[in-house]
Amino acid sequence: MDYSADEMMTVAAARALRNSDICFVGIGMPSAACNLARLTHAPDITLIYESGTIATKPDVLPLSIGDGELCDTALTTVSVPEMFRYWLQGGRFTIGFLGGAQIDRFANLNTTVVGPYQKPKTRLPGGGGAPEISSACGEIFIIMRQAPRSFVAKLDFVTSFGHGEGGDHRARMGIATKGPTKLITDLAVFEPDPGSKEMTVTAIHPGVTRERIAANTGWPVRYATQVDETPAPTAEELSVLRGLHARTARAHGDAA
Amino acid sequence: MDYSADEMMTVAAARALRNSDICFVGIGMPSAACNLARLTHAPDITLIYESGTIATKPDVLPLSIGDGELCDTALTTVSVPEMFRYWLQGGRFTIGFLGGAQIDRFANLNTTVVGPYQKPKTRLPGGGGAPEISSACGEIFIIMRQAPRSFVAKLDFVTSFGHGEGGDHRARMGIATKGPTKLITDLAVFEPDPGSKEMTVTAIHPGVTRERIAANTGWPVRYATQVDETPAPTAEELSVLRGLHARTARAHGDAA
Amino acid sequence: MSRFLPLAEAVESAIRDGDTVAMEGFTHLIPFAAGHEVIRQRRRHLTLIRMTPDLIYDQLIGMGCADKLVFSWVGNPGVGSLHRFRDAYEHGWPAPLAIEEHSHAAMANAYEAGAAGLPLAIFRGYLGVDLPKVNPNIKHVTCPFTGERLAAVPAIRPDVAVIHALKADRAGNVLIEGIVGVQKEAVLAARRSVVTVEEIVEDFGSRSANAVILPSWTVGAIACVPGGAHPSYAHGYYKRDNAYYKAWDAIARDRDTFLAWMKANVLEQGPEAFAVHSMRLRAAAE
Amino acid sequence: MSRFLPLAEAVESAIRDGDTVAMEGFTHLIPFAAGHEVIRQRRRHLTLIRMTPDLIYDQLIGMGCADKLVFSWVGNPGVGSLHRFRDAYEHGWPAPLAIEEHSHAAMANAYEAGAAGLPLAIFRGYLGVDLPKVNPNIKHVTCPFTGERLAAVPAIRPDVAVIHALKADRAGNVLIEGIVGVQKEAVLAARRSVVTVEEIVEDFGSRSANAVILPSWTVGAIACVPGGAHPSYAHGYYKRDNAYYKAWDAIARDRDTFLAWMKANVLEQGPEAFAVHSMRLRAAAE
Repeated sequence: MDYSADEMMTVAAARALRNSDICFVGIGMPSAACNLARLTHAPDITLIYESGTIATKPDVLPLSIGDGELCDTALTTVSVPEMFRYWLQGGRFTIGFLGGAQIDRFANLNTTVVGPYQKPKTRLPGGGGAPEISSACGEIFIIMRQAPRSFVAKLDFVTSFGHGEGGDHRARMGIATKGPTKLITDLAVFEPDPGSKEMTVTAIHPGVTRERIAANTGWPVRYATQVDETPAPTAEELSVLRGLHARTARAHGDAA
Repeated sequence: MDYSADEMMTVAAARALRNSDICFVGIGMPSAACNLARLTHAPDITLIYESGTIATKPDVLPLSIGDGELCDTALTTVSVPEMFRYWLQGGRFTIGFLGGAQIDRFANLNTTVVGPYQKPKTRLPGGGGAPEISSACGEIFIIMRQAPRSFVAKLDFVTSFGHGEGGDHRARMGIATKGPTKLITDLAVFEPDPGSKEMTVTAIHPGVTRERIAANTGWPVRYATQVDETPAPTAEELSVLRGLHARTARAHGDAA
Repeated sequence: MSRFLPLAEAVESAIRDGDTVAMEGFTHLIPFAAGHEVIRQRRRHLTLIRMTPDLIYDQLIGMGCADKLVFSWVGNPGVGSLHRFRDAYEHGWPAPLAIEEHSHAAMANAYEAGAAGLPLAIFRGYLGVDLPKVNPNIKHVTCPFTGERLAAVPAIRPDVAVIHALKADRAGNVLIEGIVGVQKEAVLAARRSVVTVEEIVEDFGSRSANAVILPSWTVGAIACVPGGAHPSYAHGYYKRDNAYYKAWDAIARDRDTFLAWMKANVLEQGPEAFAVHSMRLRAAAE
Repeated sequence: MSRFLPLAEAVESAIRDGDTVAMEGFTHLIPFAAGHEVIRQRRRHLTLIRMTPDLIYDQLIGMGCADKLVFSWVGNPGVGSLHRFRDAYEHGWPAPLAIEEHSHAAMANAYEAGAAGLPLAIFRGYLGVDLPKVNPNIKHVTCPFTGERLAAVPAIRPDVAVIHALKADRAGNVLIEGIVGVQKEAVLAARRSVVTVEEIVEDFGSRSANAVILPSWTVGAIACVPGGAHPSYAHGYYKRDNAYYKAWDAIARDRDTFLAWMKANVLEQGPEAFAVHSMRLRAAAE
């Protein structure tokens, strides 16, 4: 069955989630991956959005973090201050699932500016919940398309802290959580090297070459001693994902 | 119409409340006075108990600060942390209505211990909400029966701060609220002297002598230049108050 | 994930000698059934935390379960003193009792900070009063923006929170309604929790979108104990047993009367006794 | 005590040139009708506070109402940039725009602190990131109990809070349900407030004992504007107009297109236009 690189990425990201996870869900690609997991192998996964919707089970993907669908299908909905105080800072999430605009080899993220902060070349949306999600959740999964301008040697701005300068930098910052443990792209899956914490390729998607990964990464890519090939999306994974996107398009009036 | 000293005290206390007041209600005599006001001249007064019940209209007096009656008749009920953070500390009360075990001439209150704190002669309940009610509410009304052991020259323990050592002591503590502006007893009504802030008799209940007040006050009592006689309870005030107490007794199974 | 257990197992699984335990419920939903089970299991050396110790702690203290009490208002509401507390604190019977005393505002903020994963709570409080002179856990921090000096207390992070709630659903989520007090905060602040409920339902059905619910994965053990809050009350189930609160004064005044009452009404009883009380109250209300 | 006023008078009574204004609503209940009225009244030099500026602030900024924006995520959710914001910030059109940038956690805590009457909020945040280097309003305090260094930001205390709610009752109490965001905190933190509502009811009737309600005496002016949150949504009334959010991208890209659209859809319209939108959406949903 034919599939796109984005579909491979979303499927690989969904597979990383466990049925028992309590997941702080970022909008966009993370939301698609989390709901695909819920609709396939992880029916009991707890999905929480920063709008305060707890254990939500949306039938269509939200365009915004606070769509009514999230509240209508939630166990309950709390205020935004409570979400950030009792739930995120309270340390109740096993996973924080983020996207980003720029990433470096230690999985630090920039969603703030391209160029200098005071006079940016491009002003990006900013951090939103990411700075505290990155330090408060048990581990962080990141989903991003690879490209030279997004996978960069040096970030213009550190919006959220991954492994910093690598090694024990998180521990030295007094952060007890694991930080980014998986980076899922349209080409491969990266995991931090146990020692250096540099994000290292542990699986390559079918048909993707190391040359292509190199061409789309702004630093010399490291590979794990054993690199697997990501299993292609199953027919079920694809049909569930496409159904989700189709329902979503209809609901957002794109069809109209 | 015949009435008791307690009835005169409760009626005088109720009269001090305005229809527009937002009142943080202490349990016991303050609760009786506040609800008498609501059932007579101040039908729109907002009564709030520290259990989180906002704009409650109990038909019977609660035995405890969190009786179901308070919640059933409230506009809404918030958590106790929210009550103390958004509502009390948020400065939303015009009046805090308190009782006490011991009071001094500057209307500082002790509800903690008789005797030394570490080895008390009598261990009292403690402050509860009073320490912060006293500083956060716009003004404080206090209702207490007079007796030599409760109206004392020196408190064994300052549970809540009235006018401290008098004068501008509150201002020097950085407290912007007025503090105790009325002390209503079974014998008289006291108000702070504008300068010294010593609680001064401004009205004496019918039939009460200055000798009797002196005999029941542990400091030399000061009188305002003009001292009025408290108007006796009206028939309506007494019948509403007695009806309230009768309903309360039945509800609490005392009749049974 | 919460687990459904019989009360005895629920308490056994969560509460050990020497634990710091917060049994909360602000007049409403006080977890008496769970407290009585702790007494039957003869737990010792507990540090008991509660804003308003109420009868439940008078009973635990009188039976020698506690070494220390952390509180902000200790009494029998509308009735008088807690005689077992005073006997322990003033005369060391049956064992000496240490105290740590706060204001309601301090404890409410400390629970809130515990739920929020903070090490401390800051608030505008204790102005001009004596408690900070006798409680070393009351400190201050200065606002770096305004220079205002604010009171600070450590967050409450109990080993165990014990609460009584209205309902659990089959998935183990817990619903509280009415006077919610600090129960949600206590459970979120604690390492472990025991929740007794009036009933277990298939699901909560139609409800406010903002209902006060503790999700299954934030709760430890759940035991279904109808009437488990008696003589406190459960909103929509049964009223507060005010007569019991008044009768307690005489029972608790005398050591022997107290011990005899506890033997007959707690040690020789089980959770099922609570259903009888609540049914009697419901009947009386009709 | 809240007062019922027509929208124009409500906005006029509360919002003056140079005010610090927080128009909140987290995707849900964004007060577009009130925002449009502010544009029609040609308010100037406002400091606009909002976690997620959204289209409403893109419109206010593009019409030259704002000198400064305080925010934590600035974009058209799921669509892209806010072009009017970027044009103002990057090119000073129609006027230069200063920014103060935070994280969601910081702003949520700052609103909470504002509602709680505190001068600052403390939280565990901004660890290892660059924002504290460029925002002097991010400071730190040290916990006197644990020594932990926590982030601190000033409480948000706006001159005016503007929100859209579901209902007001005749007494002027306001009910919010669903995604409640930081609206309650914004109103409690502000000196003045403008609340638009979908409808005014005799009383709220049967509801959760813990319903999210702003009592009359905490609210300033109330204006009944059915559909007043469009293209945002009102829980139980109408859905989010996602097509509008997507269409906005093209409208806002070009200065002239934007000005023409604002003239036709805002300057030459009144509050009643919102009812039309919401009725269309409700019809489409059936």
